[in-house]
Amino acid sequence: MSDFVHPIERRMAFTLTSEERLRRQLADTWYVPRGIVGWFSVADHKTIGRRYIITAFGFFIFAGILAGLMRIQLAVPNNHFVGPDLYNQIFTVHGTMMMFLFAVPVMEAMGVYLVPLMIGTRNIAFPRLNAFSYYVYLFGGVMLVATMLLNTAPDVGWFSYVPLAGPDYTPGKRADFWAQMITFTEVAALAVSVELVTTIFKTRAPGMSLNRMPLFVWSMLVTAFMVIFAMPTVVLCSTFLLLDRTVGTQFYNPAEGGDALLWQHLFWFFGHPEVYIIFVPALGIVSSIISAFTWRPIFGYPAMVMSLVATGFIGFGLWVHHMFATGLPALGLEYFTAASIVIAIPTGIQIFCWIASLWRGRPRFHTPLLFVLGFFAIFVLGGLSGVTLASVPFDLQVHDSYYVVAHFHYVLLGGAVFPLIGGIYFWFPKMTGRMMDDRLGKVNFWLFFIGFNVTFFPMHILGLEGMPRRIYTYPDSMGWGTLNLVSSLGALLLVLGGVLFVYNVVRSYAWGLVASDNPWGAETLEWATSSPPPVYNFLHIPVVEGRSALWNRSPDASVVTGIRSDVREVLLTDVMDAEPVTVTEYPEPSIWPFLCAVVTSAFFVGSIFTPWALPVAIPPLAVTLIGWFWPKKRDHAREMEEHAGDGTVPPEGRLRALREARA
Amino acid sequence: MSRRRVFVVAFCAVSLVAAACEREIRPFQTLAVASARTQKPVLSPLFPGGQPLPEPNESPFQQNAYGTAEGKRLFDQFNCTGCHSHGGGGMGPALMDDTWIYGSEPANIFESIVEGRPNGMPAWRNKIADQQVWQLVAYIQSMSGNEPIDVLPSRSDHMRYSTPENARRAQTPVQTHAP
Amino acid sequence: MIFRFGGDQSAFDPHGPIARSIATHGWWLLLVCIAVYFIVMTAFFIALARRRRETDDLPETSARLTRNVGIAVALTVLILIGIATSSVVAGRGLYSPSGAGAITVDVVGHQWWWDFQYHDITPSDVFTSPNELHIPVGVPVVLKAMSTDVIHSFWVPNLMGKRDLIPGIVTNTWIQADEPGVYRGQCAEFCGHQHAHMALQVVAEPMDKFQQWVRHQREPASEPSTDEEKRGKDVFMQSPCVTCHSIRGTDAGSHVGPELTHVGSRLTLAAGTLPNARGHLAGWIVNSQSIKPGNRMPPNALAPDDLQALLAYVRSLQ
Amino acid sequence: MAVEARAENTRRVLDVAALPRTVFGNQGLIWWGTTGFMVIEGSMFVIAIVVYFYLRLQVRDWPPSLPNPGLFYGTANLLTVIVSLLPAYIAKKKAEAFDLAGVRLWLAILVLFGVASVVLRFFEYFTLNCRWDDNAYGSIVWLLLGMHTVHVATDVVDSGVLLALAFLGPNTNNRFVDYSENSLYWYFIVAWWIPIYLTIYFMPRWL
Repeated sequence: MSDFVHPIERRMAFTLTSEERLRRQLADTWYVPRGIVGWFSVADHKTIGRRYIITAFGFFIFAGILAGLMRIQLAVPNNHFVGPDLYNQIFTVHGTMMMFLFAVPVMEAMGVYLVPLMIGTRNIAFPRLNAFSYYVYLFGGVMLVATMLLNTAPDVGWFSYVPLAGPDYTPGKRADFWAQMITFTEVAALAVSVELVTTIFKTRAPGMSLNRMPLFVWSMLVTAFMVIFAMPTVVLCSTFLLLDRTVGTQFYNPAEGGDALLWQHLFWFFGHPEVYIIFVPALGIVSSIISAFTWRPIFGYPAMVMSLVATGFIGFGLWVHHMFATGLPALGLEYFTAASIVIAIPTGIQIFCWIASLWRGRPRFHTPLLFVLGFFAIFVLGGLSGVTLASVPFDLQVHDSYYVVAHFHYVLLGGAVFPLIGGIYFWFPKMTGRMMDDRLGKVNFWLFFIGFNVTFFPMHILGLEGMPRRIYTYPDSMGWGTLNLVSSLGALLLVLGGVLFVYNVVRSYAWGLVASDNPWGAETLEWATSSPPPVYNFLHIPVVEGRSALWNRSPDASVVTGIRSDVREVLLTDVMDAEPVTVTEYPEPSIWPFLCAVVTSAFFVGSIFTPWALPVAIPPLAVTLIGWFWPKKRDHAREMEEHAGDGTVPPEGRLRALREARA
Repeated sequence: MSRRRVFVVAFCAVSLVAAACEREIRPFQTLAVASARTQKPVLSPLFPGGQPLPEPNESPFQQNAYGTAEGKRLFDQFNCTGCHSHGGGGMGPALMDDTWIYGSEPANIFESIVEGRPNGMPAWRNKIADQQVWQLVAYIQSMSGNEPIDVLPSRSDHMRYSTPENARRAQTPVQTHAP
Repeated sequence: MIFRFGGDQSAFDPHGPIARSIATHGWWLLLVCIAVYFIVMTAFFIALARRRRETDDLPETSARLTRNVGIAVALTVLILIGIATSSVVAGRGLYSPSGAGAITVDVVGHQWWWDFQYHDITPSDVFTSPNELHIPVGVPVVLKAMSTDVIHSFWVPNLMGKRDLIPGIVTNTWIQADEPGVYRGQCAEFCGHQHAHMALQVVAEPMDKFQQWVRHQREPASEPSTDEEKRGKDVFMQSPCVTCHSIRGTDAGSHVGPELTHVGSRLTLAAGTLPNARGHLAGWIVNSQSIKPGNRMPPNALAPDDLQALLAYVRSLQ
Repeated sequence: MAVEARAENTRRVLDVAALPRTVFGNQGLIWWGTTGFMVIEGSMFVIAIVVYFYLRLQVRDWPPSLPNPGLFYGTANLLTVIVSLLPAYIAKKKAEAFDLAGVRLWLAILVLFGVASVVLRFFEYFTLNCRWDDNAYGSIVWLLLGMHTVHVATDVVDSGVLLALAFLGPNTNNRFVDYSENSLYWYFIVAWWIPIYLTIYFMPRWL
């Protein structure tokens, strides 16, 4: 930049009174609005993030209950607990909800809550978009729950293969609701990803160059990029499906030049990265917890970052290993075998680096670390069974059998949910200001760990014994009864663990020990502020001096001044080295994003029933959007006096001033 | 006031449930018990008198997406298309228009199928189970758009023959006289 | 023992060349993976349990760790290369038989039953065998995989891996059994309400018995001998049965449902759902929806004597 | 005050008060938001075009048993949007020079071009010579055109609102960033019309 202004380093006096004045001013500048209208206007990343997390766990519980119903149905052969019609809805909603309404959103929610704190800024970029994305996600999820209660739930499996999901073989509106649920959640996820990328690239505290970014932030960055490149595909192919079903397009109709495999290519081009979108943030959580509970930075930071990025790239190159049985040319299949096997390498590197960190550090076995250790025991096994699935011949036997069911529960529950629960135990004090009960936590862990393995390990054997997935019952003669019963009993332990977890959360929230700012002595910036953080996150934006923001912090560390506290000003830094570049202003809370989300949702649901929803929806949509972006009158007045203050040019005569600057 | 609002909400909820159930239920064996009526293997070609008109509300397939879709499949498989084409008509009358010679009520259509009609419509008594007749009835009504929009079938996975049922303009049935 | 991999559909109980090569490869995969798992876990537990030393934070310690991690990664890469190679080797000949196929059979998927169509140059000799694939032992049989409605997946674990049946696409695969026997298979791609009850039998017989079976299948249905069977035939012809099912040699010629010409000689009813016994057949005809909810066969309330006659006739179709 | 003068109460600070409050391009946030959504929509266009060629491989002749689309309106539209790059560019420059009069003028011209493009697009649908439900070819062609139409229409409305703001004010410094990034989004839309135009109108002739 030609007219690049450098910040000035100097010493400045601070007194308790000035600090107190600043604190008060920041508090009422970054206020969180009250009242009903206020509740729907909030744009603070912590509030929205918290709602995101709670909502996601709500769906997790609902989908978990459905899983319980499935285990009841399968516990004994020829069971008549639920019929095929209901069972198909149950397993479809279970899978759909776990993937689209729990796993991805909850990980992004952790990012929404933690990233701004970890990189030392006051709010997430585009806070109103953030609120909008939450409400769209919420309404999409509520819609799916409603369909389940209205006997209108999708019943074609979470990947809705056509033609079964097409107009000819799924009458009614069940599959349409599935396709629109995709649109809801993807709109939300894409919006959050754009916010996260911008936040991470532009609003890091001065000194936090890319090579000093916490691994969790790296993992959220990789995830956000994967979402941005993967999810447009599923939005597109589910739109094709909806159009085929409602207005009679022919995308998937072989008789009219369409193709059934097109769906599988498009869906899995999204669907495989999806797995890593869920799993990569969990890696970040694991790193945070390990470093905090060994009091050492993670071993091999550059290798870890490289592995995350590599995973993000390779993840797009192996979708066809979901289609080995379709009879595609053998040569292509072998390429995808190779690709699927290659992705084990970056994962391996990370596993080894973590083991090295544990070896070097002094582990303290609190609940969060226990969940991470459980993650090791489970995820390594799931990863290895994944390697076996990458081999075409072996996959031809176990594909779509319970072996696969076991595999992806090992990688998703073990690889993502265990670290997530650990992360909740880890960050709960930061989010609520109270510690979670460690003793209950340990019981909770062992219930989960044992319950999980008892439930899902037998499924490997069931798969090798030829039990296909998605069957609502099986004959006694197949000899699958015993293992299924064992598995169902294990599910009981999982349920107990879940209940205990919820109890622990509620109880600790009300009566837990009050937490200090940094109860675990962790290294990242979120622990530098109070627990729970104030609405403005940091009284002074810190200047980061090393990779471990807190551990490498010198006693006389510098802080940022010159950011106005009477308006919502945020410091922007440059992408690579986090040099201060400019100061920008974030919008106030507003009800418009919520209204816009309401209109959008109404449009999505309406379009299931008639194409006329589009023309009907456009005017209100335009109104809400204009309301959203319409400037406030006082901006102008404020800018006048603002420019009277600082060194920048006043609004009028800008051209002249600029010419002088150039000359 | 507030109670009124509660009532309205409750009413909407109930009607929503009702609509969804009617549309989405898969009544696999609702007619299993009652299906004996028109089905007696008759070993002599003589019929003992006329049959009582079945009540339309006996059918679980009106306004039901599953039944309509099954009817659409059977309409092909039983070769109704041979005479009626895909509703456009051929040897037999068109079924996607508004003219109904023998009545447009489900019961009338049921009878037309079971009893047959002059000028070529064969009697399908004992050849098509009641359950399937009712499914055909539901589909035949949908051909002229006389079903809720969310029940009408869309395109099939076949060659395209005409605008899908859910894209046709609904025809108000007009009773004409038998030729 | 829980690890028996028993049951009719075990992938580790191979009776054909394809299944055998996959099983061998699979055992190796599993053993390697289990070994790796235990090595990693050992390292993991040592890392947790070891006694901490003062030297842990010295740079040379880190250097040693770096070296060890490097070695571990190198080993991982080697193992993965090994797996990839063995997988490619095992994959050879999976897709097309070594020799020419003795016969070609169309495998057609329906909701929710299988149709196996045996071709022949003389059209009259073409016949179909629903839900029961008969093959000669020891020779490869070429299968043409196709579907008339949704995607199904043909899977007989004892003999071969999966091959999807995709509407609009015809792919070739093959199957071979090394010893005579009846091998159970099941649809492996979710295909709707009765995905769970879409099984099939592969009957492998010596060539001469197989030829004999083929000759028998080509014959039209046997004429009813007893009066009851005759009455049963009339019942069949004057009830909804005739609208969907065909019996070669009679007026019943519809192909909506499975062909019944030799239904009496089959092992199972309703795609492996019921054993082929008189009582089961009766229940199936009267109200199949209570047995296989959502299947395409409507309930048929027949008068008791009509039903008995019909049963006698259908059972007689050997 | 005396207290504040005491040395031990002072600490090192990084004073950013002098930094510019208004920056254009990738230094500011608006650019990142706009770019983010351009990437998302761009990858949707890529996938849609890939699908077009995938579907082409499924059939023997292309378009399957349908006449080729008529060229006139599509080409006219192409020319219109290419010419419209000029007002977009000038509007951007004027915005970056805080020249309000210039912004008003050229933004208005840009909106006019946008409206013209939408009108031409309306007639394009009638010259495609296929219906969306004829066959897969018709479906993907209508989808491509529809997706792009949505983008054009959105940005025309967007530019219209900005134009209104330019006249109603308040025209704060940062408002000029919006004016400038608006042109960026218009470039994106124009840039994508070229490959989509070629796909829709010439692939049927070339393939």
